[in-house]
Amino acid sequence: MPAIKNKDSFSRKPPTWCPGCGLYGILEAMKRAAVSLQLDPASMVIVTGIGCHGRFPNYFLSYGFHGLHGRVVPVASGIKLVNPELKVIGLSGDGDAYSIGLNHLLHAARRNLSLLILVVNNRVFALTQGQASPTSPRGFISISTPQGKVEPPLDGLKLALGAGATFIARGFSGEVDHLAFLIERGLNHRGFALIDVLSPCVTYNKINTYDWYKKHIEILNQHKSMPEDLNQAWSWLNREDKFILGVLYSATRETLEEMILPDKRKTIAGLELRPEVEKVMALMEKFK
Amino acid sequence: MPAIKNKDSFSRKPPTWCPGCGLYGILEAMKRAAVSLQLDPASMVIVTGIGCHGRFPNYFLSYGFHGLHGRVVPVASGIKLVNPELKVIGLSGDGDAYSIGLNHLLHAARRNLSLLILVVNNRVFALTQGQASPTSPRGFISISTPQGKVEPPLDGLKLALGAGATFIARGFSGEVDHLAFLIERGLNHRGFALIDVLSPCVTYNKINTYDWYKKHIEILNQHKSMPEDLNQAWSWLNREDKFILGVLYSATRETLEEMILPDKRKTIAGLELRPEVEKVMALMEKFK
Amino acid sequence: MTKEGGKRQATGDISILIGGKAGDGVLFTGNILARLLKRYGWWAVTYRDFPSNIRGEPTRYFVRASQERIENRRERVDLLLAFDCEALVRHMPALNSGAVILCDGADAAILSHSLSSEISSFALPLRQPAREKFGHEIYKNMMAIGALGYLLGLEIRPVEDMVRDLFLERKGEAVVEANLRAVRLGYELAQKGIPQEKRWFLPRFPHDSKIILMGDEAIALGALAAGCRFFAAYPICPASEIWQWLTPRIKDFGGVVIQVEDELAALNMVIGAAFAGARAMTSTSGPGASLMMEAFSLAGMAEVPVVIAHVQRVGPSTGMPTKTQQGDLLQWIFGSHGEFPRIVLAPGNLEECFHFTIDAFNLAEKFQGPVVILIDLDLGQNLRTAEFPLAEGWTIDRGKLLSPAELLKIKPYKRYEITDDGISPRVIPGTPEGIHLVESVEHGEDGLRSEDPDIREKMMGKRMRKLKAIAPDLPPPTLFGFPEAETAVIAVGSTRGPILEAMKYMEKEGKPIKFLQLRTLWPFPAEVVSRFLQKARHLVVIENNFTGQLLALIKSQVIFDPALKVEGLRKFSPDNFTPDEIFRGLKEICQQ
Amino acid sequence: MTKEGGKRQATGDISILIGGKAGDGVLFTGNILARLLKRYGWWAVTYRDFPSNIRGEPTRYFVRASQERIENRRERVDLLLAFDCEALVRHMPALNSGAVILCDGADAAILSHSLSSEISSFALPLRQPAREKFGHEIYKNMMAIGALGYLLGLEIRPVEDMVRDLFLERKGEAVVEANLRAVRLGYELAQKGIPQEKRWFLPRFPHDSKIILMGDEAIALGALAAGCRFFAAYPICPASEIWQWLTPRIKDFGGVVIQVEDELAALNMVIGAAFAGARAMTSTSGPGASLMMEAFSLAGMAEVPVVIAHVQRVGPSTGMPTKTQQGDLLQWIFGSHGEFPRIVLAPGNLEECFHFTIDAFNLAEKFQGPVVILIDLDLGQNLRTAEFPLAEGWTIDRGKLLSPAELLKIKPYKRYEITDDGISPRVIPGTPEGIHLVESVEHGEDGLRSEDPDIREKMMGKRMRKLKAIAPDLPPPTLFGFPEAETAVIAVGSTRGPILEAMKYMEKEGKPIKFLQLRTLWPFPAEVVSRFLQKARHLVVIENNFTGQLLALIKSQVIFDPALKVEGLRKFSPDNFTPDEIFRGLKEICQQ
Ligand SMILES: Cc1ncc(C[n+]2csc(CCOP(=O)(O)OP(=O)(O)O)c2C)c(N)n1
Ligand SMILES: Cc1ncc(C[n+]2csc(CCOP(=O)(O)OP(=O)(O)O)c2C)c(N)n1
Ligand code: SF4
Ligand code: SF4
Ligand SMILES: [Mg+2]
Ligand SMILES: [Mg+2]
Repeated sequence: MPAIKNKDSFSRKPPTWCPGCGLYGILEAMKRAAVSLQLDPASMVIVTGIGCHGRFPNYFLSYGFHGLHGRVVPVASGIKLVNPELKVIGLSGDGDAYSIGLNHLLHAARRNLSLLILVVNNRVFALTQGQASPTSPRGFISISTPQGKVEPPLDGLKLALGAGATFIARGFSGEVDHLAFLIERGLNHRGFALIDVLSPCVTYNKINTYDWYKKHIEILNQHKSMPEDLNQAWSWLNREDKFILGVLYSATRETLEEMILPDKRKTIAGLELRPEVEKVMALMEKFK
Repeated sequence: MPAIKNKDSFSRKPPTWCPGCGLYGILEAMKRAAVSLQLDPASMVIVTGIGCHGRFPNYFLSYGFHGLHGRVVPVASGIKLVNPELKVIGLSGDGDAYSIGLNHLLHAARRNLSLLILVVNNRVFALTQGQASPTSPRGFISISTPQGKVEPPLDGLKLALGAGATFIARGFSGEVDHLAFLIERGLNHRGFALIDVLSPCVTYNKINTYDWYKKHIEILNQHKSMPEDLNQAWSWLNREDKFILGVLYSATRETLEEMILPDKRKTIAGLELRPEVEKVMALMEKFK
Repeated sequence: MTKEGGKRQATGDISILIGGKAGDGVLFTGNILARLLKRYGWWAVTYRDFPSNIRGEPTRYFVRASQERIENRRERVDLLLAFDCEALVRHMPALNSGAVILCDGADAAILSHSLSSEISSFALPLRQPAREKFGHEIYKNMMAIGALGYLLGLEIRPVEDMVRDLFLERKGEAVVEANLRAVRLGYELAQKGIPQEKRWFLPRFPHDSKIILMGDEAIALGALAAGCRFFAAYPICPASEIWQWLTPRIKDFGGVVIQVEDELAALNMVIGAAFAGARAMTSTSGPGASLMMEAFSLAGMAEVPVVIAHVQRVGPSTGMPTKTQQGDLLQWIFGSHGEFPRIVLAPGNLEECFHFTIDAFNLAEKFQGPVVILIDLDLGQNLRTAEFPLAEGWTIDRGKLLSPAELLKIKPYKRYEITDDGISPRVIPGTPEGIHLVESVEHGEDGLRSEDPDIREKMMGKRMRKLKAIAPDLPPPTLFGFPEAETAVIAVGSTRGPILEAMKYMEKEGKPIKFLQLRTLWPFPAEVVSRFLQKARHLVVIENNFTGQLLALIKSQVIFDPALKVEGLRKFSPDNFTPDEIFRGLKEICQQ
Repeated sequence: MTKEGGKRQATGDISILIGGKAGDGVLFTGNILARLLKRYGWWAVTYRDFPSNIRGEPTRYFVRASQERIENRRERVDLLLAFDCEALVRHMPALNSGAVILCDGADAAILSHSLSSEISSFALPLRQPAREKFGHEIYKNMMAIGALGYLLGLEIRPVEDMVRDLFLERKGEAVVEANLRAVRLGYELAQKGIPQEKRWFLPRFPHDSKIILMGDEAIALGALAAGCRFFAAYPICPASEIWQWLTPRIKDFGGVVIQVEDELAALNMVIGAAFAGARAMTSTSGPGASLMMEAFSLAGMAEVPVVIAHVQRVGPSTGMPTKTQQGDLLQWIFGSHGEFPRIVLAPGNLEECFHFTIDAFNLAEKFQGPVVILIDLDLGQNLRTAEFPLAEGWTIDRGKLLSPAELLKIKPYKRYEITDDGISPRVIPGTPEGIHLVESVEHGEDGLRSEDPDIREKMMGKRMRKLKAIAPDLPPPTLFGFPEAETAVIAVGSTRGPILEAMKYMEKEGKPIKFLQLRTLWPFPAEVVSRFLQKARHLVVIENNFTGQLLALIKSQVIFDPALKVEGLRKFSPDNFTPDEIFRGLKEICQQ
């Protein structure tokens, strides 16, 4: 019988993020969710991009893949497709997921492969020292926008909804319990799940602070049923005064792995490989 | 006084697309729009991607740039930013714009740079001989999906709407007049304009034929006012029975070129370059 | 080819050219003809020359068949089938004396006046009768096959079998019937118009020991044989054939092919799948290869075994997507950022395509990194005849991949353990007690990021050492010809065939040659090449590109004797080398 | 450095090390110190060693100043400012005899017991007083400057001016005042704890003829000077400084900088802008460079003049983003698919960064294609002192860019006209009568797609010929040292400085060296290198990487005399070369 998991079961080493960084809240929420679902660290894989968020697997104990900037989703997809028994979590940044990596995100949403993608949306390129990101607010002053950012912020959730994601949610790293709830839901979702996590960067984003968010979020009360209404989700996402936090849309449709994998009982990763001489020879015969 | 332009003013050489290809309709519509607006071919630049659509500038007379697969939008953006006086049109394919090039498209929408992007949506990768594209219908049988495509089709317009495009429209290459009308509107739009053109590929898409479309389109009657309602657009885009044709959303907000270019009267491309020794020396002084 | 009396002299080698426009079914017709000739027990090869345009532009397709093994078309042809008069005119210069032309077109007869008396031309109506009799132009292709069958003196039975094989399963009996009638009609039309003495009568041999296929298909077969069970790719000419062939077939092996949004996704997804334990692969060509450069470096750093097939086409940039070139030889060797171990294999024929793909997977898992299979369009997309089977028994070696039981003996498990051979035991995610981190950032043995200079040096050393460890497993160069010859040829890939043929012609002229076919481009087999060059006086590097990339590579790795005369024989026009060209080139060089 | 009586002997060369943790303001403190020393009329250089992590991990920062021009840090230092005791311990091995340590930390005194008697250590409370007196730890940096000022015997006036320059404009008088008080407090604390005889007294010289800046900034300045008016980029270490410096300044020149979604967009956008007539540029590093490979080939094929600055960091893959390396030397030369003309310039100091950037734009427009400026993090991000101005007067040459009037004389206008030098007159869109197509596919003179083999050959020839035409304009290699020396060194980029310094030491030991600094990496200056090697007996190629990329490049382009002894002096740990290391390396090699 496997030992009962507690939060320490998921600790690798102490984080070196700036004190106060929103990533601490996300780490905590992820641990709570993992404990609550009694996940086995060896059955989880966390794929991260490049950015402050990318260090996550250094601190959270599970299998980890720290890949390229913007390519969290394809790496995670490859893992999931060959081993759907793994819980595959992609942890990305607003730069990683919504600037360089946006294309992959939306195609994964369309495919409805069962991945949980968490975007640590600190609304800035932190690791590269503070440039504006697609989600930075208008007027945001940064080293790359000394006169203030001119374009309106991008909302990854709106795009994922349009692309056909079957689960979209928004959390806040200052609301750890709520976030843990969202992560649990996301982990249990059959299909593609995207959680955008508003997360303060205390070093490079002096606008979207914990205090600022407290004034600009509204948390849905939804411990019972999940909303499955595209129009409702769309209107929540178009609210200009507040960020609506919670599961904004959740639906079921056949997942990619259900549709394309040849064998429900065997993972590709678990196949025992043999030369299969006869089968290959039979195919070769066809060229006679 | 410049000569009056007629359709021949925009002809380079006869197309070699397959007889019956939807691209003929688009070529015709583009010429009609150009004539109707009395554009000067020398003031237009058409940027295309790789695909059957990419040959467009071989047949339409104007400045042309046939670049890389999926990179229509950045090339067009570079041109427009250094010379906003040009009419810059990006002509892309469903593979080009929505598969490999989707990221650029959405970021351009967010920036609201005044480009007209036309996506020749034949719902197949034609030039590479018929693989399914992101917009191919579910169940589409092709060389890459011999058992039928499993994912639902992607709608680029939904995504562009979510990304903040200020003009989105859908046309059909079998409705040349209507398409010419959309192109005219798009060319006159201040900001980012995307037109998705449903376009039969008679060689590789045997499902979405002219006849099929005739049964599956509904054309909005809108010669007067343009719709500026996000929710209306969203619900048109979510219609499952029909493709709604017309301008689905049109709004104004400041364009990128208005916001970031230093001088409204002078284009960057038109600057006369001098060594500017004094100004550079003055900057160098600052390092003393 | 000369004629004698009422019948042609027996020939052991015949070249046929089919010309027309894209959309005419030139490819289809040629493919059937090549397969037919193979079923006649001949060694058939093809050469496709198609525009990158779906319809309307000129295309040509060579089919050559010989009683001896051949790998490439010859320059001149004995038989031309022209789907229009334009093709007739275009291809006249390629005709051998004694050649026969069949042309669908009213002006064919007129045009034939301008021909030399050694060449005969016949009008062969195809389109019109096809439309009239079968309601669709498409039947002209089968009629053409019938006419060619008449002219080559083929028996009807194998032709009929072929038609059945082609259509019965997917289209049913009615379509088979119509096509058979079309074949017969073509035969009859030819019979009516063409006198007996213009015919060849190709003898029939047993064919069961041979197969006919493309290099792309041989690679796909190799992938299945190697245990490749995950393939992600984005369409691109001329590499799509690999995964498109696999798509309906890999299921039977428990695997999956996925078409993804772009090449960045393709290689990253393959890396994810390989990390998770699958044998995984992607394929691409020039522009896509450039897009894969970033993830290539990731595979090297993270030490993930992946296989990438690159089928070269004409560059730069979009270039000529449907034409062949060896213009990307150095990209995988010196391209990408940073320094990491990589292996580049370069098959030169179908057997090697198959075999090296199996090698690639074994090597990738044994040295834990990216392996590239580099061919070109010529080898990838043209049909060639090979011995059946392409190989006889092969093994799968997963290298230091630990089973859960083996893992339990190691404690603590370190993914990037520093070992003598540089290769660290690997464990796949999901394995209890094997938890680890795979990193794109420089890291210590435990996979945790490290910026310690000492660790950096050790890790670079560890990674690069792997290439030494794997060296004995790499396909060595093959030596052909006369080891004592003064003229030494080095080449790689698809030029192997035409070089071997040209060497025969050189031998006949009393000019012995030695030829080293490189089969692993990286790590470079410097010692073998040095030894090969020791007594040579003349080095000719033959390659299908402009700048002489192979020569530059050789020079960068081997110090030449300054007395060695070094020459490049290159071609960068959009066609492959013919044996004839190489023969002429070598003769000229040897005369200097 | 030795001391004598109550006062240190005058020194002409001093090295200071600041150690602490990321977030401590080590960079800020060091930068100010370096600028101060420069304002003292000294040649100051810095070396930053930072983790790729925002806070908490160890960092170090070298400042060296000399009365003679220098380009690099030395290995050992005379003065260590440690923001914590960990830094003290870590850096003790780097101390010269006679060195002084200042350490913020209670254990500093205890730790100092373990020091040799030649080294003295003083506790310097910084954090606590900063917090107490100014309410924020950040003031510790200015206090440190004060303390260092005391120890180096600096006058207070230049320090105060510096503070004013830093803060007045952006933060106002109050902030200036607080910072001045912090400086004074630091000075006083040092004065209290450190005896006079431990102080240096650096003489002050006029400094107006010098400036201090990073290579990235010199490139940005060069870009403005060259008429660059469009810059698109994606953030990446260590190249972002280039465009971030430009962002607020380019407006004054009528231009714009845009941060885009990724590197694919960056180069493609720059290509669009350049096609449309702007001088346009992007910058990147390893991973981004790999992503640009596809568009690089497009610029070559479409013949669009673009400039790309690549600032190398440690690879492979994400590697070590904040550390230096010369690991991408071959990427732009042999990377990408297909064959096209390209130019790779490699500046070796600040003046060259500035100058070659201007050259790059002129070359790009003259030969109509991509030009790469390749430096490394060491040259790009460290501060160095250079002569003011970096250059004196420069020109802008737009090559064959036709004015509307010139265009009217040509009829019909052909964008890709085949000319003797391969360069075709260019016209920008919008010009009446100049309508044309720019193509990534192989094309004829008119820009229309063509698959004609003859046109293909002509066009390849035309494009490649351009490199010959432009050859006289390329920065030639620079020869240093003793032309008759038997030991020949070849290197490129940032290693120039430490090599020149090491050569002085070698000279003192009676070991003359000659050194060829390559400044254009491609097209390769094969003739000059051959000549340089003619009488050499020993070749040492010095480079900051593992595999010896520069050596491989040289070998690929030049045939060596087999008697030449070839050696590589390489370093691939995450630090730049010091003159000391090169000196040791050369000595050892010369002793063999
Ligand atoms: C291809 C590539 N381009 C650029 C970079 C440099 N880079 C590293 S992290 C980063 C942005 C990080 O922003 P985000 O994803 O929001 O992460 P955060 O640091 O804010 O968590 C960038 C641009 C890179 N590593 N790779
Ligand atoms: C980087 C890259 N990958 C792949 C290709 C091959 N390719 C050429 S056209 C095309 C798809 C074309 O589809 P679409 O954009 O819909 O154009 P269509 O032919 O249907 O007009 C592809 C994948 C390429 N040229 N470049
Ligand atoms: S820089 Fe910002 S995102 Fe990065 S660790 Fe610090 S607070 Fe967190
Ligand atoms: S293949 Fe399809 S898209 Fe291409 S030209 Fe033919 S019909 Fe048009
Ligand atoms: Mg961020
Ligand atoms: Mg398409």
